[in-house]
Amino acid sequence: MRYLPLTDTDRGDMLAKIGASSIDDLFVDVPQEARLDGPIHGLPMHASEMAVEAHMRRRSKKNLAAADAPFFLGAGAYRHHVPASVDHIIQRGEFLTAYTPYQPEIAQGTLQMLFEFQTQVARLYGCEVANASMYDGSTACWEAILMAGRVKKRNKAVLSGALHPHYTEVAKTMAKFIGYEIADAQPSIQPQPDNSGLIARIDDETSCVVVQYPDILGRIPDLAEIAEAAHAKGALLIAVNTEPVALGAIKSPGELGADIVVGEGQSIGVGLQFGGPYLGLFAVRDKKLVRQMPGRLCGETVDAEGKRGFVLTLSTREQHIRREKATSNICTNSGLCALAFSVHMSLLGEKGLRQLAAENHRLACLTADRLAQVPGVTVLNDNFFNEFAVTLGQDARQVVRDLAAKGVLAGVSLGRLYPDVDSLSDALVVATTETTSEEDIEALGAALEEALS
Amino acid sequence: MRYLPLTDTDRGDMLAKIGASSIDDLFVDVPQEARLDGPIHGLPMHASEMAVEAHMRRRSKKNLAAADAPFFLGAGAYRHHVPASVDHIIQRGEFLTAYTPYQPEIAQGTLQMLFEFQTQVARLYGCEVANASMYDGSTACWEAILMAGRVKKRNKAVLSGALHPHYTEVAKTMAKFIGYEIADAQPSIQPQPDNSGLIARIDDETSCVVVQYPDILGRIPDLAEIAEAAHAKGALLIAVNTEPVALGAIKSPGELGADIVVGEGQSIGVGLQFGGPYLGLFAVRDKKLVRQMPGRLCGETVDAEGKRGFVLTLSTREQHIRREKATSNICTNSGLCALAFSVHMSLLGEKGLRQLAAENHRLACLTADRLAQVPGVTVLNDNFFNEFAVTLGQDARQVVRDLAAKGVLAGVSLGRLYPDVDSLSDALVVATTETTSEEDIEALGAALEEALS
Amino acid sequence: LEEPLLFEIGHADETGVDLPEPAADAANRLGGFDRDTSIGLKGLHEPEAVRHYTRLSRQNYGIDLGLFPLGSCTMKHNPRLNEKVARMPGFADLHPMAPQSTAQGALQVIHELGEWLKTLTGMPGVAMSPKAGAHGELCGILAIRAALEARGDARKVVLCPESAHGTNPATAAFAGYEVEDIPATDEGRVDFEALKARLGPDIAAVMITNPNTCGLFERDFKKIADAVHEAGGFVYCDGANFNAIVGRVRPGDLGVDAMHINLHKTFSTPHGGGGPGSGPVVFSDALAPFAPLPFVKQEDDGTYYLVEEESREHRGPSFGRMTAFHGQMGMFTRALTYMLSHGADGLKQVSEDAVLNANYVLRSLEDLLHAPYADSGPCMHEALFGDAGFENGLSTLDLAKGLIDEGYHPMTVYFPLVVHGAMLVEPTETESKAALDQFITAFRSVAERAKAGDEGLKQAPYYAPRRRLDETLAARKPVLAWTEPDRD
Amino acid sequence: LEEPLLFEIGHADETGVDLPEPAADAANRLGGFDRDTSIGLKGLHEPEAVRHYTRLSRQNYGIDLGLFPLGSCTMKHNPRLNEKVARMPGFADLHPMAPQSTAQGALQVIHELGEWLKTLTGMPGVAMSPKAGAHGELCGILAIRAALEARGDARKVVLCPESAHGTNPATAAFAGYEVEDIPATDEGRVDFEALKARLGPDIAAVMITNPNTCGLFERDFKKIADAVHEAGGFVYCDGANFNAIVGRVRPGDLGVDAMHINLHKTFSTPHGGGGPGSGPVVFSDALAPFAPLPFVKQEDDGTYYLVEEESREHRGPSFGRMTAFHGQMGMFTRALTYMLSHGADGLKQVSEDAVLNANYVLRSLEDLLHAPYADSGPCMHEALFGDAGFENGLSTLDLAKGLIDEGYHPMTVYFPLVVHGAMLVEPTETESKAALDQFITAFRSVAERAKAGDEGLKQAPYYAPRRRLDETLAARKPVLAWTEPDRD
Repeated sequence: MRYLPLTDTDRGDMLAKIGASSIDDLFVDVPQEARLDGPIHGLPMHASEMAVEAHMRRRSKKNLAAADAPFFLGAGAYRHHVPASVDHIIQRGEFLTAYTPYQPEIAQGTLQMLFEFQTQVARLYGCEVANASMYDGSTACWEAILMAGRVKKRNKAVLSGALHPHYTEVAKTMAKFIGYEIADAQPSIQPQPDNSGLIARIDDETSCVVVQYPDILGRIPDLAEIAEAAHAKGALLIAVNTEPVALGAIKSPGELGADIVVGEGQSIGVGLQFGGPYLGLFAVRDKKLVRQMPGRLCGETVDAEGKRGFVLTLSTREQHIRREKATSNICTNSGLCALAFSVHMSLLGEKGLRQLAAENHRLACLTADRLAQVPGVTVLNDNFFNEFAVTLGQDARQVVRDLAAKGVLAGVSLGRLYPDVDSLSDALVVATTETTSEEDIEALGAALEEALS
Repeated sequence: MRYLPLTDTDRGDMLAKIGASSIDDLFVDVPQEARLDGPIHGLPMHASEMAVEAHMRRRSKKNLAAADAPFFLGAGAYRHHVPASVDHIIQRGEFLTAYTPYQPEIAQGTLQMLFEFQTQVARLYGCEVANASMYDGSTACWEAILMAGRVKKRNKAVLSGALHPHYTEVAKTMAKFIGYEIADAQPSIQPQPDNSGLIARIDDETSCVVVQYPDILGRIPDLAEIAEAAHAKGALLIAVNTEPVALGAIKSPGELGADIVVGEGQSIGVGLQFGGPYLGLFAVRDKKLVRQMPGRLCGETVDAEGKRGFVLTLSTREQHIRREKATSNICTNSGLCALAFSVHMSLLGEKGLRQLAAENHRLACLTADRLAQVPGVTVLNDNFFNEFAVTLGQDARQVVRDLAAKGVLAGVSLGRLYPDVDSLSDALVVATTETTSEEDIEALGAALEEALS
Repeated sequence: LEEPLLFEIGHADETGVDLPEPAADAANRLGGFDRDTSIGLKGLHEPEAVRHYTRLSRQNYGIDLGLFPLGSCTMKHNPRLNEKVARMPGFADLHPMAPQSTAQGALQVIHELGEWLKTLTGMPGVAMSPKAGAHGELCGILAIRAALEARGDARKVVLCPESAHGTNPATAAFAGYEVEDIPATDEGRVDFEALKARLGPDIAAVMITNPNTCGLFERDFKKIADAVHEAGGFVYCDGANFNAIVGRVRPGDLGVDAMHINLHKTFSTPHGGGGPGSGPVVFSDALAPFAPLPFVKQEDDGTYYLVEEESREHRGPSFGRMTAFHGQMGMFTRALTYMLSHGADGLKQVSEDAVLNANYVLRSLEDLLHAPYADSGPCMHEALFGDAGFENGLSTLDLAKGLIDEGYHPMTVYFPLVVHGAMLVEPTETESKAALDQFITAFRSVAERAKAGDEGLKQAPYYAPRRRLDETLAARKPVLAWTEPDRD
Repeated sequence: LEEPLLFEIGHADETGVDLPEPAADAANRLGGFDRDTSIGLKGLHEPEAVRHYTRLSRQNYGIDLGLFPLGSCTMKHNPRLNEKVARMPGFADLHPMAPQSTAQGALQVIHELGEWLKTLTGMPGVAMSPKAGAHGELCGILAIRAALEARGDARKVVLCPESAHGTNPATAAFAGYEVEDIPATDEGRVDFEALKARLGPDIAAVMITNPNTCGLFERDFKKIADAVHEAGGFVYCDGANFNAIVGRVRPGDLGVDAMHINLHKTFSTPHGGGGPGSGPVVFSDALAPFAPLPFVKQEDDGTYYLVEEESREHRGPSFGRMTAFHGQMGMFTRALTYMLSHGADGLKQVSEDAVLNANYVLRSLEDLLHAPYADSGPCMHEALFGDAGFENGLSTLDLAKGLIDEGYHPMTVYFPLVVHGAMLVEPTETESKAALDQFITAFRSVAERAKAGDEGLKQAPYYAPRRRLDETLAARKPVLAWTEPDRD
């Protein structure tokens, strides 16, 4: 078996050294009735690499890869072009097969990268400190709500109706077991986010207000206004960003007054991957909050010879030290995805990110203009970055399915995201990125014209 | 521009240091009439990675990849499954971006690998010494003929009619400019190679006899018989092997008396790649011939502290020392392909190579049996390894084209390889490997039945 | 050569990607939120980036470089086929909200992997979405809580052994439970009698790692499970060490109600410097209905269907959603590839070789190092030692750093907490005997120095990219991001 | 840790691939040639193999690790997109004898790359099949010989400058020519008058490298070409240094008849530890008809057609076939990807930056090191120094080994032969100014030690995986393959 280096001779020699007469002797502590004699029934035996690869390739071929269709899906996961060098680097064995850097003397590669990553994320979000990544945006959002509760000693979070519904669901699921009140709402199908409605829901019990920027419909809310209102009530503003590329074009949440900024970093370097693994971003505007942050932090220090080096630090917040008193139960982060993000972001740099953002926005504008010409389609947004909502005047879920059958991936229907809300059923969220071609835009326009006629 | 790290500021600072007022000043020695003002006319400007990747992907998609069809092509290039770890290793930057190991202190990785490679090739071929690879099998074959001339001080090579016609063509092309006589022949369409005819052509002027093993029709010639005859006339026997996997099942050329064994190593680790880069293998049975060998040799030595190490050695044979008196003009070898070969061969080992060979042979037998049932098809060979010839009773080139149009890649027609020889036009060479499935065999059988009916 | 920070070598106005310059005067629809300040990012051209990260990588140790005996972390070889498969376009370039008709292969992989996990564990239910082991623990505990609430049972306490991973108590607390310790016996196992005495109507669940973090199989697990069930509670098994028994023992046969499985431990997905993980959870019949959304069902016509919030009719009493989208697909493809490669026979060999290797290490070192549970029976996949007998104030940490100079990553240190100066060595099944022998020789040499009180060890490592790092300084004056140096 | 040989750690009866055991009694059709002896190969399981080669790789230096200033070798960055493209299934998994209707995209790539090369060089013909630079030289010389023979002209001599790459005279000899030297002027260029004086009816060709191996542009190249043509000979240009002028100067405008192009130098395909290369050759109208088989033609209907031996009606006076199949396709895809990435403007910038970097190195070191041609005008892509002024018997080799301890691969040494203790430094355009400054500082420090006679340099390197290796021993008692050690 190709991954098992012991030979039968080795096994015999080792059993002799151990003083056991057979492998079974080593499993003597397993109760007899729980020990299996042979291989577990109902599973195939081992297979060659060639056979396994063929098996998985057959599965892969049953999916329609985004590259093979006009593609307009977003809603929290975006398709961007990732430079080939990113994948080259994350496949370096020294990155791929390393563990959490608990022995910093031989993990400076991972540690320095994490320090650079933290700096990139903090700057992108207009914050002072970012952590070394979390699972994904939705769980980072819940961790931020929890953190706000610790900071404010309050147990009510007010969620914008235009927060990604999966994020809302995660918060509600987690909160109900610990008595944290989640005040959520439904999105308003309006050209602008309903800031005044949101602000009206903030009260003196509120630990935090959670606002997505840009929001689930692609609209860009005025965070400064919300921040002011939240702060006036003694609450924190948590900004949620699912498309970091946007911040190459629009102001950072930090500079607009958000206290905690969390995000989904998948857009940069990580890829679609049918939803995971992704990359949770987590930053705080004021470093005074750092000791309440969840997750890993990498910090600068010096070694015994005075050379600069990096270590995981402030781990007294973490579960392996604090156990049930930890700020979070998180043990792993998303290290390899953080590396991919950091490499891609390094290649972009300030200039590249801004160009990338401009190109995304330009294509979104082109797409909106094209779709506005389709009879039956109304473009909802006054403003947007690379994603906007349209209404179709009919069940958008069915339109998406019909277009998929024709090889056009038209967007994410609100009916799939909000199955309970009939008033949203005719809306569709359409995203474009630099990977969208003008032919793709025309293909979508034409397909919608046919479908809606 | 993403591969050019100088900034305009850098360029200005550097010109100042140099004392030049512009880049043009550095090209002052180019005659004015040969200097171009702007970018060369008629070519596109620079493009993003995304755009270039899309361009090349469009080209790639216009080819029918072997994985996407029942596939039976061989005739000097074979499709084998290459373990994923092989490609991982050859992409290590330290292997990929290294140069020829002229500074051995910082090139032990390449050097030790080459030493291991030489050992693998020598053992595979039943020889004492192998070199560190050449361009491909066809050029290695010509280098062997040249070497035989140096060793024997004779200028006539007798080539088997069943030597790959490209190899024969290469020898004839190169030989005609230096007055080396190439006595070639055409293949006999017989169940057995025409050994007696070949032996009859050996004379006292003959430096070497060149025999492919297995031959272009997949037949396995009796090398021992030929070796005896060649040696009796004072000639060397050069064995040419285009399918190293065969040597997991059949005797090595060295043990049968071949003096020089050359081969195409593409089967192991390298892949099809539409013909290149491939990997020339070159070995001599008796190490006394080593100083007449072409190409690079890696040898063991010790460093100043007595540690074992490896260096390129016996370079007094080579062009950078000997210039016009060199044994060959070769400067590069096929280092990265040698690495791929060596990694794949290490994974196989003796046991894996034998299993691989057995599986190849098993599938070839199945295929031959299936095709023998097709009305109009005659299987030629008495013996074979993973490739054999069939006659179709009609123009095989056209049959191959017709089957390709139906998505079946049926084999290599002798009409393509020997366009002048009408008597070969109805023959087809069919190869199978471990990648051939039983469904593929049936697909070929059925397609041939339809085409020949 | 020291590698500077990217912010020290990067360019403010250069980029390593080539994109069109935006038209300066283009109208935009950003609603006036245009960014008008610098972000502060730096760019590298591709040659600079490749070199920066290649050099950084060489300051790391990884499994590809040598034996990585971190106990409880299972640093086994990561097959390269897994990486190739995860990059197939139908998996890597697929949007999570792609219409389900265009993602049947992906849904099938999720379903197929779930079936493997259920069969291997002998459990009837599975949740695929948890993002990592700790997230899986949370999933299991939330399912327990949901099941208890569904029957109107407001139990408040979760019991964990002292030797538990820190995530266990943290998870229970995260789910709103109080945590109490379970004592251990002298031989390193859960004290069944003490546990049984503590059971009662307030105990929601016990969380037990099996094999436990002392590397021992909990002989009484089935008895414990029966007693807990008897008392109306649930049994959570921490599956971090499943690799010791996979293919040979089914946790379902031991009375487990929920167990997470670390795909990056047992099923060889890469650790990647600290993640991503993936933590599917298997469930007993009692808990399966409460599993989180979304999940994959196979319809009668053979197609696969993703049950999300929308599917009120299908979702049943699910406790809800734990994450956006459907889980760590990129890890599923890798893990399934690994399982198919090994098959039932190979996975059995995996656990046998893992246990054999650990016992070989245990018996090769026990004469020299204190092995507190050496007499408690064979160890499973890891061997535990303590620092008894070290002279001159030398510590487990010193021994660990000394191992670095021998060319190895150290074992896990100071865990589990129940052994003084604990050293937990997990060689895994992907090490050869030759590699083990070389490691044992090195380990013995350093251990002998520790027992001889060799002061030199206190400054080790000497031959690593860095000497010992000042962690106190890092925590006292945290520098967590790069800032422009002050100008003179 | 030292890495043993694979034959020392491998297994005779284990394998790292999983294939079915052959049926012991299966009938075979091997004709009685069944292998009945051991081959003597050893096998590694995948974890062992990955570790063996990963460790070996770390004993190598590569461009990815640092500046690699090997003069005349053009160690520029190898873009990773190239690697990705070469692995697209339509290129990587395509048989060379695939029916042409199923390989149109591949034939198009060959054609497209050829068109780029023709346009960049200003030459009307191209041969794509040569496998490397030296093979390309041979292709060019054989075309010249074929053209001469076609007109019944049996010229016997090829002229090469003393500073030529060794491949030039070796190639001419390989093609059956006598070789004579061309003298150089004091300023490092071909002596035009001496050359002209030697021209005559016996001179088949001159082979000149331009820019030459002293790093200088041959100012008189056009005059030389005209004179050679006047005398009935042909002009072969060694294109190894084309990277210095690509996009800015077309060799066709200088009177070249044939020139090979090293795709692995100018067009960034990886060097791979010594190959594979790829050496397409461009031709003038006079030589184009003699180009080797096979070649790609575009038909009027836009399809592509591979002209092989069969195509008697198309092949014309081709001198024949140089290799099986059609050339280094895997390098073509990489090189074309690189060209498309840079475009006409980018390639011009490439040569400008390459020349700028070299001049920057030249002017940053000429005060310290003897730069024999520093007054001959700007250098092109490489800067040449000599060992004048080294004390205590220290040599160029010592300086080179000293650079290794500074973390660099040394420059090319003792080439070209015309300069004593030559050091040829080619930084390439993919180095940043910061990288150059760091290299210059290190270089100066070692050069100062050489000039000061620092004996310590004679034993350098101290910090490499190996100290100096005994090359004499290797050559005197060649050990070229591993053999089982003698048993006691």
